[in-house]
Amino acid sequence: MIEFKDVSLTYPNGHQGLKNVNLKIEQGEMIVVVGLSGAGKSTLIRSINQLVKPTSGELMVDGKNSLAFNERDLRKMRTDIGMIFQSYNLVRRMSVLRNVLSGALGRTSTARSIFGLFKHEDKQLALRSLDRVGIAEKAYSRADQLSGGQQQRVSIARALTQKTKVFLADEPVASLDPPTSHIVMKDLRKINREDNITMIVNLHFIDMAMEYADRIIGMRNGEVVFDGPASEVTEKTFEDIYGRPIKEDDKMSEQDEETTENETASHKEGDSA
Amino acid sequence: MIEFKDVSLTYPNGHQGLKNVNLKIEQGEMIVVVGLSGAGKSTLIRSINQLVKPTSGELMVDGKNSLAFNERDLRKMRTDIGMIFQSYNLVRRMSVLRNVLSGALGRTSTARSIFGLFKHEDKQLALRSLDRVGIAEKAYSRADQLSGGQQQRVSIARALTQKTKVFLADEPVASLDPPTSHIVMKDLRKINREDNITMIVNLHFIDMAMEYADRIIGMRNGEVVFDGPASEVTEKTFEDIYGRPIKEDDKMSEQDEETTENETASHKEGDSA
Amino acid sequence: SDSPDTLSMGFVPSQDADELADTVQPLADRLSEELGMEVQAEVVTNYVGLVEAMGNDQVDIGFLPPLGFVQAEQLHDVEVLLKSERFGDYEYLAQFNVRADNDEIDSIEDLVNSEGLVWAYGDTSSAAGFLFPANELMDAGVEDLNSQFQHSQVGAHDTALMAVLDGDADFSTSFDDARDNLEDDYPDIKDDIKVIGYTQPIPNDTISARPGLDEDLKNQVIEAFLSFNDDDEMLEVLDSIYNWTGIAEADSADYEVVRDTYERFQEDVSLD
Amino acid sequence: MREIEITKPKKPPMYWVKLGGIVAFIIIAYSVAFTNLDLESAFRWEQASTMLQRLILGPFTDAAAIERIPELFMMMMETVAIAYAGVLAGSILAIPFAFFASRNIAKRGSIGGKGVLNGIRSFPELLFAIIFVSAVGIGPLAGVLAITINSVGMLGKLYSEVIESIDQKPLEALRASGAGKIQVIWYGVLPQVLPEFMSYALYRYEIDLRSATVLGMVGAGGLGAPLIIASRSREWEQVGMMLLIIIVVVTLVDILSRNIRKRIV
Amino acid sequence: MTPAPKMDKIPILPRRSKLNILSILAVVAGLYIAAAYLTNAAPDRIINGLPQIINFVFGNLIPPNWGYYDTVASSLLETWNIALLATTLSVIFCLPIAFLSASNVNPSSILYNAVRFFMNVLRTIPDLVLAVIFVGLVGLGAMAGVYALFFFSVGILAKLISETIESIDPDPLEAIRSTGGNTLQVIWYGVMPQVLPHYISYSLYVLEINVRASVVLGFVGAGGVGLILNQQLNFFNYGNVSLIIIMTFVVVTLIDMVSIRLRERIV
Ligand SMILES: Nc1ncnc2c1ncn2[C@@H]1O[C@H](COP(=O)(O)OP(=O)(O)OP(=O)(O)O)[C@@H](O)[C@H]1O
Ligand SMILES: Nc1ncnc2c1ncn2[C@@H]1O[C@H](COP(=O)(O)OP(=O)(O)OP(=O)(O)O)[C@@H](O)[C@H]1O
Ligand SMILES: [Mg+2]
Ligand SMILES: [Mg+2]
Repeated sequence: MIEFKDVSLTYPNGHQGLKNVNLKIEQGEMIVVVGLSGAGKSTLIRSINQLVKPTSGELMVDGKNSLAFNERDLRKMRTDIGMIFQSYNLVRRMSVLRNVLSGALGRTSTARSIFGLFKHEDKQLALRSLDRVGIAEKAYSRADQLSGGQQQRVSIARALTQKTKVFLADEPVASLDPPTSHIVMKDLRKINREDNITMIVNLHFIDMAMEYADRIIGMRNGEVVFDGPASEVTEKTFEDIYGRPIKEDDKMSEQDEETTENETASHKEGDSA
Repeated sequence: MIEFKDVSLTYPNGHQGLKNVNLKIEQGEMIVVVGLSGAGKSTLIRSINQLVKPTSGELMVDGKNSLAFNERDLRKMRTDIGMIFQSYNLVRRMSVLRNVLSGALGRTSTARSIFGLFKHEDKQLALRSLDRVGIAEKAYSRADQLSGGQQQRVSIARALTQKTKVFLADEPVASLDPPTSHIVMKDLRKINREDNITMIVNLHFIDMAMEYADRIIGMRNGEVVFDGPASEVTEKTFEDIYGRPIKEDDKMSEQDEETTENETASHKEGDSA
Repeated sequence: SDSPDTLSMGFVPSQDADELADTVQPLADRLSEELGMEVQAEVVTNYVGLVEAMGNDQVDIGFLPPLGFVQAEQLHDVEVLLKSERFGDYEYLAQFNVRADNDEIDSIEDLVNSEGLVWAYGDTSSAAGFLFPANELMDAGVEDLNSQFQHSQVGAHDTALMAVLDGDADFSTSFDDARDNLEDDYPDIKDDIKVIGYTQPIPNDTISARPGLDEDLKNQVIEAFLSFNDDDEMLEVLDSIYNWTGIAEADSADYEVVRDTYERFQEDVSLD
Repeated sequence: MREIEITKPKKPPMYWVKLGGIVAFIIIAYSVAFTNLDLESAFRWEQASTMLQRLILGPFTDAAAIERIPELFMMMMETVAIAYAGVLAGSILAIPFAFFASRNIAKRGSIGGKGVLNGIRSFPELLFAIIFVSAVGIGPLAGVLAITINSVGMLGKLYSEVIESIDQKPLEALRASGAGKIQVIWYGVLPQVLPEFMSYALYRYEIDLRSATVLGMVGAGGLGAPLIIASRSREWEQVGMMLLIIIVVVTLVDILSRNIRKRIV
Repeated sequence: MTPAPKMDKIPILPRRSKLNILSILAVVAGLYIAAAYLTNAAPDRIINGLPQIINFVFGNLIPPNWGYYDTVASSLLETWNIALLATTLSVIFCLPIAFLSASNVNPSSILYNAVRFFMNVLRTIPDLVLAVIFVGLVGLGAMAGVYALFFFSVGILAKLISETIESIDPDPLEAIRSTGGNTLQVIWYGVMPQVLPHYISYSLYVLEINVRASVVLGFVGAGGVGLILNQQLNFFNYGNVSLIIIMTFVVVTLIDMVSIRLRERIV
């Protein structure tokens, strides 16, 4: 169980990334976080495994305040949290397979990992994860020889190889085509259902959010502005989160030439208000 | 006018990125390229301004074979082609404004650019472009302090500052929220319409493709498998491009637990066939 | 001949002494007073650059070691003006060092009659470390230095002594008495190392002038330096900083012995 | 679950021959080294300990050494100035050399650029010192020149390696907008490499603050000659004191430069 | 079009950082002028000296004395052997030190500063002093040379590599940390692949430095090319010196080529 108690985060340059966030996430939930670009979705997700450290409040993980963890505890906690990165974060010079296997490092002894002696089942799992995202044949390519979407899939495979209780995914399907996106989202939900794994996903696609989420969290300017079951979400909810009508936006596509100006302005307000 | 005559491209590692592509693109068209991840969309777009150089065939730009261009001609041609990158390609240590202004380098003399003496109107244009994508207030931030979507918008602003005849966009809205995505796409179409600028965009969103494109090009495994006006596109077309039914995919979301395995396998075939 | 506005001097501290001066300022200051012109003086740790600079008219006066002077004269017609006096002598000696517990070697004769001994010395370009001892050995009957001894060039007099002390070398050659230098680190060195012989005398360091320096100026310089001999205060400075007890006029002929020795080995310094 | 097998990519045909050749060369090189060298050694701690004690404790206890602190410190300041003039010139001159020697910028021309840099580095520092002394006389200027050219040789190499390993993507973006070569360098390469350039230049500065050989050789003044002379005459207290002063100054420079870097980068 | 923001002058840098950079540049330039004045570095002196430099090169260094080839070759081999062993050792030992003195890998600022300071001290000791120390410690010979070069090289390598480590892309490290990898694993899977090309080229560069800067070996009685260089210089045999330079150049170029090839493989 993860609980945010009045968590705030200020970046070194003074920008406030999170503002008094209060959340309670139960084991096994499937949560989708939505919000404008720059709203603080990545910041929220990354503060759970403390890749960025909140500057105030308490962040309870299984009943303990993880902000007070020492190095060891922190590492132990991270072993249980898988993460898919928005910018993939692959080691470009390493092969795809090694990148994926690095997901198993948390449960591999230092000595074994230095000589690359991963367990057979870990290797199998790595290959299976690659296969699952459809790029098993690229296992021995260097990571920087892949297309954008393929790199994203490597990042997903790495997280799958980690076998964890909590899964954080920062726009896992942004660079993927729709069929692959659906496969990945379904895989994530399957993992969530079958293994009772908590799944927190940042998504930009409203339809996908609605389709796959149990619960939706809306963010705006570092604040949580919506938090409720997907079934309760209406058009109005998204209008609140995005600070402007959604459907109208779509409708306008027929007559946009005249209105874009105003929109841009209003959009800007929404972003920086 | 851009014309691909039997263009093929083999990467140094032997992977064939483009296979006998034949295309004719008129000035002022709005084209969306769709296809599975790894299908060769980026490769197609990048071969137009020769960031990757096709290994055979002819690529005519305004009647001349650009593959035979020397360094100087190539540079001149590139000045007229704006590009938005899938992975943003910003100089992380430079400020946002400087990154955007670098779009104006092609028309700034070397001496002026070394001392940062950009013309006032170029600076104006840079700020206006930033404003247009909604992040004018980040002008003086360092590029690596931005969120993913904000970085993508910097990349768009840079291309806008370039003032060109042709615009290449490699998944320009992948990391953006829907409202911002629509604003950007509308902006692109507006530029296309008003200034008669050729626009070639890679997109993963079928609905967006249908909404904004005049013409759609479908790719699969390095080959152009569809090429026609958006009005002619049917569900069947996408099934062809993606190598499997689209709608069924959506429908399956109710009963995916049993089928994902098979799907993944079939997806893999589709990817590497 | 030309006369510069500033007199430029380079000072190579004598390597063949146990106290090495690291400044030439006191001398330069007094000289400047006597000559009534600016004197720019610097310490240089190697004479090669200084010799070239004198040959190129970049430096007017060089305090050169005897070998350096001989070479400079040969290459660039540098002229010796003065030489230093140490404890009444214008010359010094080089010595042969052997471990005190080595009963087999007691004189230079023993070295001549030996075979395959390891000979440690600092540097082939050192008069006291190599050239004069080598000359001595050949005079005493050694035919081929390279085949009779194993050479071990170790960079400095003290290192050569340590090589003997450690048994890495059978004998070493150095100035008289290089053991003083090591006494602080090896208090028993004078008991552990014995001196089995000396070479013929080596002329002291020179004060030389570059070719083409104005004759009047040269004479002024000579006079100024000689006047230090009558100045108690200056004598004290010379003694405490440079270990000199006086300065005397010198002539190229004084260095004949160095020249001969040098020429004997000039062609054959590439020892393996 | 079914096992997944994926065939590893095949090694290129000459792979094993090449690998064998390399391994053989390495084995030969090491065995030659080991057989040709007499690697015997006996630690004689007692003998060296007097010397080390004098070197390490001497500066704090030896009155003669303590007395010289102000004088030595002034000499150090001279060295600081000489090295500064030399390294600043060298670190700027090295930049064009580095670009000419970088494969991703100069392409084939880089062979020439690398050759020039290798040539400079093959030239012994000592010989540069001699040449400059004979050209401009003894004194600090010869020292500055010698430091400048030695820095160009070293920094040019280090810089070019930094340039060769930068992120190519931003350059791609600039090229795609039609920017010229110099513009690509100015807007794409320099912002990426300047912090590293700066730290290498500072490192070189640190080297020149310590390296006495060249400065002593050319009579540049400063701490060069005294340091060499003191160690030749085994005055370890003096040597220790000089090293101590150098350590203090180098540390100060280090702190200062770190602060400057923080403000610029 | 969107109305442009009202600004007459659009600064490319924010005022504050512009002031910062300008003031730092001014200080750097001011110090340079002061240093140039102190060192009497008048440009005319350099220009007047140019003919002498050319004269020196063409009059003295050319032609090289090719007959001296044997001696140089055997000295180079001596130097090479010692340099190879010393470099190998330092290449291994510098790694832990480099990681300890990189702030993005070593979280403990006390340890970080301590190691950095210790390395600063180590680097301050001139190689010649190191040589004398080791002669005292282990006696004359190759071993003293290996030790002296080893300590000298560790100082250089640890410095260069820790700088590189501090400037790598932090994203992949983040990914490996987030899987719960410990520091060693982060190093092995996140840092090493990124610094490997630098590690190789710096190692070979230090090998080159050791081959060139082997004057030290002369001082430990281990012979080598530095010794004959000194000897030939002291006897003004510039023809021989010039052959030493040429042969050193060949070795330096060979090492450089190996370095390039190896990096090509890995980059
Ligand atoms: N530098 C490279 N070297 C070798 N193969 C490459 C390289 N870049 C791309 N490829 C391969 O070429 C194929 C097409 O890549 P491309 O980047 O064009 O795909 P894409 O359609 O843009 O995919 P995505 O939607 O994932 O970005 C992929 O299979 C990819 O692995
Ligand atoms: N390292 C940083 N330093 C300073 N500000 C930062 C940093 N990282 C992010 N920010 C700022 O914090 C805000 C939230 O960033 P975050 O990355 O969480 O956004 P996001 O919701 O993930 O957006 P996107 O959908 O575009 O990825 C943004 O305004 C961004 O500019
Ligand atoms: Mg984000
Ligand atoms: Mg792509």
